[in-house]
Amino acid sequence: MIQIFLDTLADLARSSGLAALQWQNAVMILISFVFMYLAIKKGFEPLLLLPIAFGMLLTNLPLTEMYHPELWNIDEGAELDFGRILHEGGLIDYLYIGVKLQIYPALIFLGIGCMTDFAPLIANPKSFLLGAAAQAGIFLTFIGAAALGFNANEAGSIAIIGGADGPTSIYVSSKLLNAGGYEVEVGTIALAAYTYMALVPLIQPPIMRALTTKKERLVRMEQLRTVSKTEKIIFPIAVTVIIALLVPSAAPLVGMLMLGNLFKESGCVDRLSKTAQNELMNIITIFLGISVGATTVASKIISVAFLKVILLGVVAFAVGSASGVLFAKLMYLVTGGKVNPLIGSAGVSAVPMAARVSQKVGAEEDPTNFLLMHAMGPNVAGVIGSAVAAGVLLSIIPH
Amino acid sequence: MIQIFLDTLADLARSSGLAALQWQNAVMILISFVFMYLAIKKGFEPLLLLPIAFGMLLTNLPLTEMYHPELWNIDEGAELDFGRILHEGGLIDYLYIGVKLQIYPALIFLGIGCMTDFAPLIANPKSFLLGAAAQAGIFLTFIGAAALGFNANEAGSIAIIGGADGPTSIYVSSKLLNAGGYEVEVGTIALAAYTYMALVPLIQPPIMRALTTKKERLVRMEQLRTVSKTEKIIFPIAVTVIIALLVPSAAPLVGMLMLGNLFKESGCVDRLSKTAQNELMNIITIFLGISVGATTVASKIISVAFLKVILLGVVAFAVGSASGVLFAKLMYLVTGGKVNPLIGSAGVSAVPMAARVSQKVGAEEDPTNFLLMHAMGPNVAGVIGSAVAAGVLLSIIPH
Amino acid sequence: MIQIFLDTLADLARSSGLAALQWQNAVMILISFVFMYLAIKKGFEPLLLLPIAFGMLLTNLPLTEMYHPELWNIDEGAELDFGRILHEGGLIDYLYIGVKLQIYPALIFLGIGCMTDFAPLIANPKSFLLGAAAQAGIFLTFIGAAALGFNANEAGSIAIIGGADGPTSIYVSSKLLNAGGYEVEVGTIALAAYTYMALVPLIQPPIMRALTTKKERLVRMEQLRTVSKTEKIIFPIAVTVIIALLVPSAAPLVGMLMLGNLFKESGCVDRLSKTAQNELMNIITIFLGISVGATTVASKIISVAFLKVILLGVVAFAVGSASGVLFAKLMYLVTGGKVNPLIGSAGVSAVPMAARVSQKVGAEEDPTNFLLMHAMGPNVAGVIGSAVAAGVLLSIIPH
Amino acid sequence: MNPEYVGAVVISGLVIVFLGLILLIIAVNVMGAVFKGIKGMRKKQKPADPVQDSPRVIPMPSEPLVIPQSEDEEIIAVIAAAIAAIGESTGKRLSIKSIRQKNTRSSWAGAALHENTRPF
Amino acid sequence: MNPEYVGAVVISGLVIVFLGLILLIIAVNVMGAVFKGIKGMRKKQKPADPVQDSPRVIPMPSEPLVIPQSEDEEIIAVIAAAIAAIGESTGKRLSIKSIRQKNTRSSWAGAALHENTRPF
Amino acid sequence: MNPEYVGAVVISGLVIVFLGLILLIIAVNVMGAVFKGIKGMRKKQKPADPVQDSPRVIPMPSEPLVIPQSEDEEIIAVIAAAIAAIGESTGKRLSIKSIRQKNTRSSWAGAALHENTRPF
Ligand code: NA
Ligand code: NA
Ligand code: NA
Repeated sequence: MIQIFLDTLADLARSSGLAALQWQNAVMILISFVFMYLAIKKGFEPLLLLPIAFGMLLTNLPLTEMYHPELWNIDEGAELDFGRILHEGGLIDYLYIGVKLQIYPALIFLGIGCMTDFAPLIANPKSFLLGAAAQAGIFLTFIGAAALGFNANEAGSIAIIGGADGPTSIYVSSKLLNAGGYEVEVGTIALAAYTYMALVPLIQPPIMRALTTKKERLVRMEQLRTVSKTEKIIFPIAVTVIIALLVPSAAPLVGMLMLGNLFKESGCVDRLSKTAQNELMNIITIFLGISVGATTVASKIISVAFLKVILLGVVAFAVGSASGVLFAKLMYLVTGGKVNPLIGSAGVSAVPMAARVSQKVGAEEDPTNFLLMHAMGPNVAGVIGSAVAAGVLLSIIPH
Repeated sequence: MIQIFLDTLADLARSSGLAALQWQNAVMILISFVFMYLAIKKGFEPLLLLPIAFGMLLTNLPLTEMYHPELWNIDEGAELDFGRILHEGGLIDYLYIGVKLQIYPALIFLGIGCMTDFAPLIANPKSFLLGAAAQAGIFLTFIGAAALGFNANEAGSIAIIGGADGPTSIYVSSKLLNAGGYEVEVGTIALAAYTYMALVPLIQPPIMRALTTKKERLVRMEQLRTVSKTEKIIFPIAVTVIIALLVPSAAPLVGMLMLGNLFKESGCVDRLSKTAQNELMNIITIFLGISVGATTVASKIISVAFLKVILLGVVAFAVGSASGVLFAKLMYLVTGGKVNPLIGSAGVSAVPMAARVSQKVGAEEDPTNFLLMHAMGPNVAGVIGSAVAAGVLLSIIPH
Repeated sequence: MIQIFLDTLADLARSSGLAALQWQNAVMILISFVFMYLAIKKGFEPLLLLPIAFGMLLTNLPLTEMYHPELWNIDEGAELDFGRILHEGGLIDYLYIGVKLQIYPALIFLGIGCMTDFAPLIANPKSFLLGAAAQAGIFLTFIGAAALGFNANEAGSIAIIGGADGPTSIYVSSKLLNAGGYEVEVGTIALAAYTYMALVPLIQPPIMRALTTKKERLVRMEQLRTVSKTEKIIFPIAVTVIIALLVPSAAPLVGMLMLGNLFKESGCVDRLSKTAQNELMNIITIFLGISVGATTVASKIISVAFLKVILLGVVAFAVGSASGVLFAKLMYLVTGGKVNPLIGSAGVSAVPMAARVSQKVGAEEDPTNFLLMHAMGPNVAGVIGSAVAAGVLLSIIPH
Repeated sequence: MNPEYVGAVVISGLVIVFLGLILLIIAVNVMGAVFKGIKGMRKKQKPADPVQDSPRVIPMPSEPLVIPQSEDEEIIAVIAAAIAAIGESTGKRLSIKSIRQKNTRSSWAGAALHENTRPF
Repeated sequence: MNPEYVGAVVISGLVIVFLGLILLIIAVNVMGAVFKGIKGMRKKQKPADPVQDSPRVIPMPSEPLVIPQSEDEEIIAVIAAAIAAIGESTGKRLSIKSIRQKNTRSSWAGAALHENTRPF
Repeated sequence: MNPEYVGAVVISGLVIVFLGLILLIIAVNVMGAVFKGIKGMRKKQKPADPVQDSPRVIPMPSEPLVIPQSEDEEIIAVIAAAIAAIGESTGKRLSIKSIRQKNTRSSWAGAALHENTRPF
């Protein structure tokens, strides 16, 4: 019996995680600690980054069998074998199905729609132009990624980080990076996207100050008109129809965002709206975070490719913000000084932080200048804009 | 590059939804706007009709790839290919799995059970007879549907509209219309059922007034006895056992309804009861509404068959209400005037609207006559009655 | 027509549940009533036992087609056919998928983590020893089960009852009893586990009094030190890393427990923490309870094997409690009387009941002796301890 | 469809629905009788309470408890009026003391506290 | 990647994004014009109200209603200051009467009561 | 089952459970020591505060903070009694100022406001 006992213990020692731990895993675990620190102590988008970092931790603890990359890294042209995933998968594989089938980002957009007020955009529809201009960050980053040697699917996934919109980034990258063998994966895209979104208050102000004059920053904008309830109800329906007819592949994101907004504005389905923006979104966020985090295997993070992603990500945010500000300067000129260029940077999305940055930089010059509501227009337009850009990428790049 | 750019734009124009839009889709989109208007402005069962109408909109915007009818319209005798659905499906296909597997209606019944008070029925069990009588609407509509040329599965699906119970209608029709090629589908049945349920306050009063005398409408009913907590706890268990032993195919609906009610009445699992009737039901309602709405493809709505469904639906409601009133008149005679025939129409289900209609029509004759609680008995009995009728249809009609 | 009508009625009578009811089903239905009574009137873990008992009722009502044991009882070495389960299954089969894939217990642990305060354990880490000692109940019961003729998979499933932790029991037994043909099944294990957990206040006090002297029971323990927020944040991360490296197969349970606790202690994701411990856990509990209850087919309950499980279950609890108390006595001796042995029995888990029993038995001797917080340490250590024991069983016993 | 088949569906459908609900009537009546019997036995054991002599009048104040959770304010007003009317006829002052909705919430808070002590 | 392909992606991407959002601008402007027209027609029918002569000043008190649900207290303070500033310049005393967050909750309680009366 | 196999399961099971939890004891002790060290270094830098001379008495009022969310009222009463008893022995009047349950709710309301400003 002692022999069996010793054999069993030896077996267990051999089958322990410590015996199987490689240095890459150890590094990844340390990186996950860094992201947990950023999420908890620095307040970097903790709702997503904390579950993502914990998923990263779990997946790098060897032999836990919670996530199996080999189930998901299929050859190009092959199909996922969902039967095998159910048989051989672990908890995180099951949760990841909702990412792979694009269910989670769409449902999160439903909840965001229930929380978004489009009134500032309806009151000042010209803001849409700023929401469009800021998407230049996406497309110029696409050029950069191509220049750095990424292929089209990788470049599209990296570029969408510039949309400054977490669910959209996950939606696009999980679709474009369907087969295995790419140098980046959903988890790294999500990490970069949420990290840079958290850094918006640091990245944007210097760009905004550099591109504007003091006179421009002092512009006081006209009071926004009141928007009627009926306009708010018609808006989400009209946006759905127009965008889906133009770019059908943007329909899942835009459609769910607008359904959520219709729940909110109709005022007659409050119980659905409340659940969609709270419990449903929280459940999806937990599942999304853990499983997206688990895709960050060591070989994709401890690599030159990841450094390039980090670099391209900050370029994307900077270019997007700058495009927004520059386009707003153009509008300042055309309107004879009625538009404060500081609201342009809010076009990148990152609701409502980018709008608050506009308010804050404006208030530095004139504490009584109230730009927030004017910046909310481009801000929510940016969400629609990046969803459209996502649709374009998905319809152009084969996957 | 200009050539490639132009080619790409041309491609995108060709692949835009506008290019693929057919007149039937356009008509359907307009119909979806009508239902949104009815839901939002007229208060027609907005919790279901708003998501259904939006699902209808999304599915008729071409190329959005959110719902694929071809995945679900299988040949008779063939089996759904869930692997293919996961590979080729879109968001609404995934949500629709819960309809097809009959999961959503059963879970909604769980929530309804948590909200239903059966005390008025326990206090006056004769109300069960009215809940049975009103189901005549279902079976007479079956005759009508057969006469208008529908086959058994279609006729059963149309007839169940007369049960005035949304989840039951979806449960029965999604099971009976399993194969493709039918002239009606789940979406049209659901649209008709919820629309007529919203119209109960318009449909019932003239029928009630026509079939009753002023003397009958003035009947004051005896105070209901108090029901003990133990009786309320035993009731759901007893109903489950008796109904499941008699009509096993009614067990999923009745069983879940009664489990919910047991959660409520036991008083010891309030956290489960609260979640089942709120967040869980709201989530299911959103998923159910969108996906059921998406099944309403143009060819099934812009058709003679749909006009027949509309016609048969109103017949079903009218016959059901009339049967209830007439049976209540019979009870009025037998009991020597102790039963107010106005409570009979409440037997159609449509809780609690049908009971409120009874109260209202009674109060027109005598504002101090308090019929509401007496009508709640037949009303909740109608829910059980239509679930039993559903079980009978499912066990008789091959599917 | 009368002939067809009579034939149809005869068919329905033949296809009614009453015609198919066997005496074993009837007995099982009566047993389900007993458990409902215990849950509702006696307060035996009603959150789980009420849904379990109702699942038991539904599964024993013949022909309801809500649960199909034949879909799950596969030959050893064979694989579950999920396609067939989706095609031929009923509502409870679909809910049971979450048990079979081990999803529910892990998500319940996530919620428990959000509700657990590990501060008493961090303040007095020696409590871990008591949480380990009480797991002796698991392993000694394994011997007993082997002696009574159970095979390794059955013995492991029975032994884990001694962990006094419902989700862990379901996790281990649904994994070990993967193939068909075993004498016990998940449902019976869950029934025994939750029943004995409810009986903790009856089982433990006599054992505690028998094994301790009055002097020992009067020991007042030192005030626990205050634990800083940072320690509380680091604790769940450290536990995850250490346990997963030592026993990887314990990672899904321990990892999710600690993720929940990190949600709680980080203080920056309150909306996730709130949903995980309320709505998500409630939904999972409903699904888990109904489906686990449905696995209790008559042949596994009305059997000698079940009597053995009942017997072994109480042995497991008694041995676990006794081991905890005896180890605490050892600590009493080693520390020179600073540890009150009554806190040892709390090591079995069953949070927070076992800790309250320690408090209560201590207060019988000295009403001003405040043992609760001191017993919470071993109590929450016991949860970790039984998860580790579960991991060991799963890694040693082939399945 | 064959008319005979249609007829068979309709008649057997109606028969079974009525049969099922009549069985439920019987069951509820049996249950009610049993509980009446139990109460009756208990009453015999207690000395008769003179205040409880008029059993039909006493239960009224508890009537509002049967109000389903879903009543909106309009209905509550109707109920209040009805109760007031009943009250006048019996010479007692009755009022709505509590609507279930409120009870649920406050009792829920308490229940959460209690249930969390032994949840899983 | 082929540089021409990259260029095509970028240019067509930007063009379509702008095209889509310009279409939305047109749609919103059309909608606004229609509603203005409807209001205008209504106003003509009513006798002109002298108090409503200065349409740009009147809407201000309703400004706080456009505050998104997500504003934290810091922002609320900013808004309060801004409104106060505006109020001084127009010679009116304005104050924040309600922040959406609160409205949602209280109206939710009412809505639950109402909606439960006709849910499914 | 082979008795040797049974023995191996039992012994290796117990050994590993103890091993795991002993490793956790070490980890927690290390963590505690590190934090004590950090606090000690901070204290040295500050001038010694005379009020903080009796470290064992001061932490008591914060004791209720360790109460798990799940305590029901019975337990709260027990705790209150215990605290009162402790209070008497130290000559100070102590009382439960807050139970976590309440804190969670009010802080949740605040957190929701804050978190919604940057959720996704
Ligand atoms: Na954007
Ligand atoms: Na009905
Ligand atoms: Na344990």
